[in-house]
Amino acid sequence: TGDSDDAASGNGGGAEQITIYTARDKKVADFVVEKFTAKYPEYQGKVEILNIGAQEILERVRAEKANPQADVWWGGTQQGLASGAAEDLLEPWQPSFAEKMDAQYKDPEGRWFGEILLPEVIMYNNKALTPEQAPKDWDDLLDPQWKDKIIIRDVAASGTMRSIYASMIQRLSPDGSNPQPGYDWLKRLDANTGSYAANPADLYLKLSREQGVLSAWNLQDVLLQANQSNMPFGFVMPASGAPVLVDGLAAVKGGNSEGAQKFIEFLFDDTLRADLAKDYYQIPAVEIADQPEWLAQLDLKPMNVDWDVIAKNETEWINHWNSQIKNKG
Amino acid sequence: MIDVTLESVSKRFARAGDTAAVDDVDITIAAGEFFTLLGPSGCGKTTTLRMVAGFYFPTSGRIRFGAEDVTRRPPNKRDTGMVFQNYALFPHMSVAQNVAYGLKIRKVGRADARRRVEEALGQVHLAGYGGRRIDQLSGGQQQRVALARALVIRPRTLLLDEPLSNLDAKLREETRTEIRRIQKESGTTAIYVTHDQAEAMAMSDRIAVMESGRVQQIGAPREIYHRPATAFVARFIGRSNVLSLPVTGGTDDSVTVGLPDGGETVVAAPVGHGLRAGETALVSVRPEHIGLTSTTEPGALPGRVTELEFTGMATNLIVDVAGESVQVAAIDVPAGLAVGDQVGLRLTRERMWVVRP
Amino acid sequence: MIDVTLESVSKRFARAGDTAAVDDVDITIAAGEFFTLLGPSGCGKTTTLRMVAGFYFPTSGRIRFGAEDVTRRPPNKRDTGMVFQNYALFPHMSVAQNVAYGLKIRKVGRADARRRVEEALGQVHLAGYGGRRIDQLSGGQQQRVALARALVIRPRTLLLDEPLSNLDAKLREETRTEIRRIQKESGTTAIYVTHDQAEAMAMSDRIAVMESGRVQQIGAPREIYHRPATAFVARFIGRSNVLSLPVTGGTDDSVTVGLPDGGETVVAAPVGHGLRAGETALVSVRPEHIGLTSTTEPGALPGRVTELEFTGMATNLIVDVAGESVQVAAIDVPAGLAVGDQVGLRLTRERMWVVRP
Amino acid sequence: MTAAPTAATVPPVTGEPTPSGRDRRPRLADRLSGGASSRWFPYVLVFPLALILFGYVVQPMFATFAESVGVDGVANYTEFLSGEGVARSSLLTSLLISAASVLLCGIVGVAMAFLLKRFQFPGRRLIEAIILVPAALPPLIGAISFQLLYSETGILPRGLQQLFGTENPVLPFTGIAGVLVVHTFTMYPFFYLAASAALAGMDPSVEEAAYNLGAGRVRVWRTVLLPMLTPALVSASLLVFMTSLASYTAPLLFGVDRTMTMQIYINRTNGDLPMASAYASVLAVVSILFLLGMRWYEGRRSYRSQSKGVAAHRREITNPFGKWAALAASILATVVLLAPVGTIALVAFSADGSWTTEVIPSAYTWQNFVTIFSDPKAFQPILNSLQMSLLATVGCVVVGVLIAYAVRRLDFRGRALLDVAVMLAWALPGTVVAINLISAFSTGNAFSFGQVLIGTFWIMPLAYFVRFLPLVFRSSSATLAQIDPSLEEAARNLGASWWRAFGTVTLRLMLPGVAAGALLAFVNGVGEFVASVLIYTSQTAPISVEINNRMYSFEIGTAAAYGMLQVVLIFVVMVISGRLQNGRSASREAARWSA
Ligand SMILES: Nc1ncnc2c1ncn2[C@@H]1O[C@H](COP(=O)(O)OP(=O)(O)OP(=O)(O)O)[C@@H](O)[C@H]1O
Ligand SMILES: Nc1ncnc2c1ncn2[C@@H]1O[C@H](COP(=O)(O)OP(=O)(O)OP(=O)(O)O)[C@@H](O)[C@H]1O
Ligand SMILES: [Mg+2]
Ligand SMILES: [Mg+2]
Repeated sequence: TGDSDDAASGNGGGAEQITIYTARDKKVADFVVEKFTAKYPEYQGKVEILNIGAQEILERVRAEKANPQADVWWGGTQQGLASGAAEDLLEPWQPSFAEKMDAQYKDPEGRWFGEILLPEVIMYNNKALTPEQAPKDWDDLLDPQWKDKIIIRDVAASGTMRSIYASMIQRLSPDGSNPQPGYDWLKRLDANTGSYAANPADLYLKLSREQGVLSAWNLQDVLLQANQSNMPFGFVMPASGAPVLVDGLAAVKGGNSEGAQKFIEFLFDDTLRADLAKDYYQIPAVEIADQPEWLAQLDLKPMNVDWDVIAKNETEWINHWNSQIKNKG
Repeated sequence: MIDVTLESVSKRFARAGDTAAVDDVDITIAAGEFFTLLGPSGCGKTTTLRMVAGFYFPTSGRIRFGAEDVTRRPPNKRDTGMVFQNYALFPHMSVAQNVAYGLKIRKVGRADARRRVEEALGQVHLAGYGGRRIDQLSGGQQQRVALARALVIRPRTLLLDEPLSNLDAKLREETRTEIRRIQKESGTTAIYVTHDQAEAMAMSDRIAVMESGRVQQIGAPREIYHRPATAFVARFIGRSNVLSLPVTGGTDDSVTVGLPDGGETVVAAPVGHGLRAGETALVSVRPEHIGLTSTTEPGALPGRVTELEFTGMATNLIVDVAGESVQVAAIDVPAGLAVGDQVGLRLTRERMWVVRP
Repeated sequence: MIDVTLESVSKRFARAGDTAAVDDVDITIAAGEFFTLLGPSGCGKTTTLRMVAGFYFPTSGRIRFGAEDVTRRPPNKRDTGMVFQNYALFPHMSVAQNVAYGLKIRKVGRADARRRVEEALGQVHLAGYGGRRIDQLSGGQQQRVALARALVIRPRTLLLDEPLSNLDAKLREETRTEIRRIQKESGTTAIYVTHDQAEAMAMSDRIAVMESGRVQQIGAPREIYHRPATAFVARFIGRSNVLSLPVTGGTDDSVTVGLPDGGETVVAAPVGHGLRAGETALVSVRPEHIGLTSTTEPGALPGRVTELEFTGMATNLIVDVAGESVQVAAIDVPAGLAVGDQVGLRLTRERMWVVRP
Repeated sequence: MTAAPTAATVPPVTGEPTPSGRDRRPRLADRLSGGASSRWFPYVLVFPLALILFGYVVQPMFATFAESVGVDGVANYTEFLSGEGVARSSLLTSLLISAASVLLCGIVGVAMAFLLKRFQFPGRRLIEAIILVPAALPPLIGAISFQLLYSETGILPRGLQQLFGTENPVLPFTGIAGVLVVHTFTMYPFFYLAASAALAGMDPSVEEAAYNLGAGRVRVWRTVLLPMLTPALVSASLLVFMTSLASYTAPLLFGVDRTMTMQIYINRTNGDLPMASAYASVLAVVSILFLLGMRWYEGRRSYRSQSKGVAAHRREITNPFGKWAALAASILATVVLLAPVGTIALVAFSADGSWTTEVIPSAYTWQNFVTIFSDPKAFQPILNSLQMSLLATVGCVVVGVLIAYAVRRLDFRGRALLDVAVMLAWALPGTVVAINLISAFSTGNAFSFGQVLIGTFWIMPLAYFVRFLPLVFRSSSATLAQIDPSLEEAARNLGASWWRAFGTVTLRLMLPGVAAGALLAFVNGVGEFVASVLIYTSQTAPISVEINNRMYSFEIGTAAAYGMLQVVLIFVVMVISGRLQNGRSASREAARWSA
């Protein structure tokens, strides 16, 4: 990476523009870019950030394949990034942080890397329920007392939810060969589900307005909403463990790879990671020295999920759920 | 069968200056009567009809059907059938559908309606055109559809605004006979607007002559023709020479006037004309009541032909008599008569008549 | 100043069955001529005009202006001024703007255009109406705006589709004089459509009589009136009695026919009529060429009055002569004549004429 | 496209020898400048338009279709026809929702047009000004405001619950009912605008004739006015039908996921592009079928006045009851119309997290507006949106009006195709259109004059142009159906070239319809999101993307504040354009209809 540093300084102030498609929150993105240009002044005014949804990033990058406009794809599910890689949209490389990273959080060919970990937990309205009343594990959600009290972000269109639901199936059929027990489980969950929310905002609204009191959602957003937006949300780390999703990034093939790589390297800067962990409740995909208090106290119990099995079966399972289970329980 | 009364009806349009389109009109039309409005373009005929139909409210005055005041009754409650001057056909319906519209509203049975539509189309010589779209018809054909549409419903009152203006003479004559027959048969009261005076004369029980929104004269056709009340009526109905002649004497219903050649003649006048010797009388004499003779005939006024126009049945001449232009309509003109020739004019004295200015 | 030629022009409308609206029409109109199309409603007059104006393409045949073939020339390159049967006034423009439209396109200067618009409005008796909106005009007034709009541009060819149908007789006469004057002055070739035969007679240099899309006769007014080619023309132009009489002899340009009362008379016939003794000749005689006399007059045909209609200038009678209905138009009717009376008819023999069926 | 000139379009002149070389040149020139009556003219006019449509709409559509059959043939389509699966049921749901939306919007829109254009009552002008506000609701936040109003946790059901003391919220809208409420609210302007333009252009004497023949008011509406409004209603139905078919947010929010667009999205998320393309193609086919059906229905009759001369609205009504009923109805309409905007305002002024189970928020704040205005770049998205949708609207007007003219008035091969091509852009989901554009313009090609448009400013107005062209085209075409062609003929006869006659007469008379379409295009452009989000650059971020970003981080208050800005802005545009074009004439119209 020293080489690329030299190359950049060799170009003097004439650094090439970096275009970043990001699914990260605007505040996070602005915060990071500010730090980045502070460190690399030659990029002052040359970092262009487009805030778009993860799915839209995939669409855009795919459509722009002939003439890529983006350099960094920042924020996407493992599945999304993997299909990007499969379609030859991503640039393979080996950044300095790669060896520190657990193999399950990155692409073996170096086309994408995990950035943060998203444990999926049980979320509840802490104005309506005390921590004691809240369910303790996934199976508790099936208790008839929660009939119509659960709100679920609609599954098929949400990467997060797809992963949670697929994990629930895979939990009951480790090799994925017999999804039926999982389907039955989800059917009972559907029976307790009051309504499906259209998007995260809708989920937060419905939950805060007590149309329902429980949900399954990712830890980071629960903490963000509770601490930054005054939302009445609490979470429960399920006793049997939380599926942990990887949210990652990549350099886009055919873009300004020098700038992209510099930016991605910067994202794994230790102090930056610490700041992001502290203020934005991010759990980094690499070990960091300086863990904030909440993270240190967090008793993260990863569920043992075989993501390869899920990758193979997710579409089929979710389609089945969507057509045969949703609103039928 | 209902009589229609207009009681000092006026209509002023907001933005058309301050002259009234219809000005203090009083008309009583008897039930079953065929009543014609005659008058120059823009004199207020259509406006009057539209008030009777209910599309305008009179600015002042009232309209009665029989004893009922209908001044503000909505048009669809008046049972009038109107032929609009601009046809106002429903472009989205076929010819037959247009004609059937009023029948449908009157809940006439299907078969019956079809029969009546056929019949009405036949009456206006459009049998076989029922399936056509309106925009596939010629102007005269459209006009006939409009007529059939109004006739077929046999309304209590028929309002016909120049319903034959775009038809040829032949068809016009046939159609007007048909209209008259239907109107008589069903005892409909009809108000008719036409520009064709022969038509007005032939069809009407009575005629109202209007000018600038005011009624000039109401009367039976012959009365209006032979005894016009004013110079305007005399000139407007048919053509007329209105001669200004000096009054030399008179009785209650006639005056004696001097003629250009120095002679004198007694001319009928409306009772109470009030003309005295020394005043000038306006005397109306129609072109066809002036004969062409030779200049040498005794009592003939000598004149010189200044214009000569062949119109089919008659030849119209303008003859200059001592500086006044006199119109003459002659059936048989001496062969070879030409502009500039000297002729003698013989006035049919019993057809001369004193009019108001 | 240009002559207009239609060379075997036909027009068929796609959706109107297979009869042609205009069928193989050949007309040559001389430069500066005033040419009139006459014919019953729906006979194809408007369609013909529209082909000359360039709004329809003939299905077959050609149209020439002078020597040029203009069959497919766009309408704006034809320099024709047309009065549409439905006026086609621009509703979003004032009266003056409507009239000025053509002048603007011809880039006539502002002041000049205003003067000409004023003048044109005056010619149609609408002076002072320039600022009005079109929908504030009466039907006749709208028609006059349409006329002014076409006249003001002094086109090479004027196409007038019943431009006076909604005007009263008086105004119509004045306006037609005006049209004729303007047309003469500027040497415009005019094609005129009217339903008023008197008008056609008075204004036209030549007339074409059409029926069902075909031309029946082309000729000067007097020729058409006095020497109609066919029974249709005889009946359509003015009114006519077409009597079927047995031929007893004849020359090249006349035939001798037997009369109902047993007498015989020689009647003029077109050269080469080809009628022989024993055949039946169609003889046309106009109602006004039949005089009313007493039944006792020698040579008078005896008959019985079956209908009697007063029309102003003349009285129309229908007289039953040995089972045939004969129309008579009499200026002076014996006082008190009524339906059912016996009368004698005197035929003006020199005005009788043999026609084709 | 089949825009190649064919001699068979116009019946050939028989017996005419082929023009010799000598006189060919002037005649060719004649033809080209000949205007509507020349047989070449239609092609001269239509060819460039067809090219644009082909390049930007049709060809990408074919690409979509190719994608759907590329991998596994017609398998995706058999799924639609056979089986009881999701595909069929979403197609049916979509059709059901679309048909119901057309019906509801038709009733509301035509009723509003009738009230506002035929009665004079206090407050009429105000309502005319706010009538388009529902169409101007910002995406996402607009839909959410409906939810905040009418869903189970909404203000109305909760308010009623408190009022009546019931256990559950009263009258909540859920599922398809909720979708229909949103659709009715946001799409009735299509009907309103079309119907009011058509009412203004209609020959009033036809209506009089019906009254004269004894028809009552209801009957006149049923048998004369509505049929005479057919072109306008057809145009609005098409737009509403297709919009509903391609509607995404409303089904999403109310959880109706068995719809075509939801399935497209889900399949995209699944990574099953061929299936998504199959859905998009089916969507297009359904729309085309509906379009052709409507064309046929409309084409059976003629709607232009056959009257002689010009008639004015002259019928005078004095009906005090009607006046008050109209007033009452309008007050209700105002409240209902403004409710979603009011809700957005509530959200904008409420402190984050302060509004949970209460009927209305408990704490209020200016903070959201302060947040926006303290950002120096806060106005950039607003300016961007204005500028881009204005540009697009101008393009839409120029091209849309010409295509409308060509399709209605000219006789040429491929008229129906042209019609379909224009509407296709409206039938497809915005995402699909945007992706089509990206694929077409990410490298230079003939249709972009060799320019790469992706990543530049121009791609955005171009996308808006392609998407909103149908709005202008449709409403122009509807007004054109009413205009008597003899007016244009009269102008031609007086010597005006085709262009001139078109400009001074035809276009001028079409204006109400064109303006209505332009307004819709502009308003839609300002709020466009689905396509924008795929093609915007940081310099051209439109207001909708900005709102979406706020929503994404659940800064719902600031998002609503942005939404308020957009609503106010469009309201201002509406008032100005109302003043400019029909304010005066509409009130004059209404004044004539009431004494
Ligand atoms: N667009 C059309 N489609 C089908 N038929 C038509 C069309 N226009 C006219 N016709 C028919 O062609 C014939 C001739 O029409 P045209 O308008 O030329 O008649 P016209 O002589 O002007 O009659 P009028 O005196 O009634 O105006 C009529 O029978 C009419 O029904
Ligand atoms: N809506 C209107 N606004 C203003 N003035 C009008 C309106 N309608 C008619 N007028 C005027 O009122 C007068 C009478 O019009 P009306 O239509 O009754 O005439 P008319 O006798 O039917 O004439 P025509 O024989 O030409 O049809 C005309 O001078 C006309 O200009
Ligand atoms: Mg009138
Ligand atoms: Mg005609």
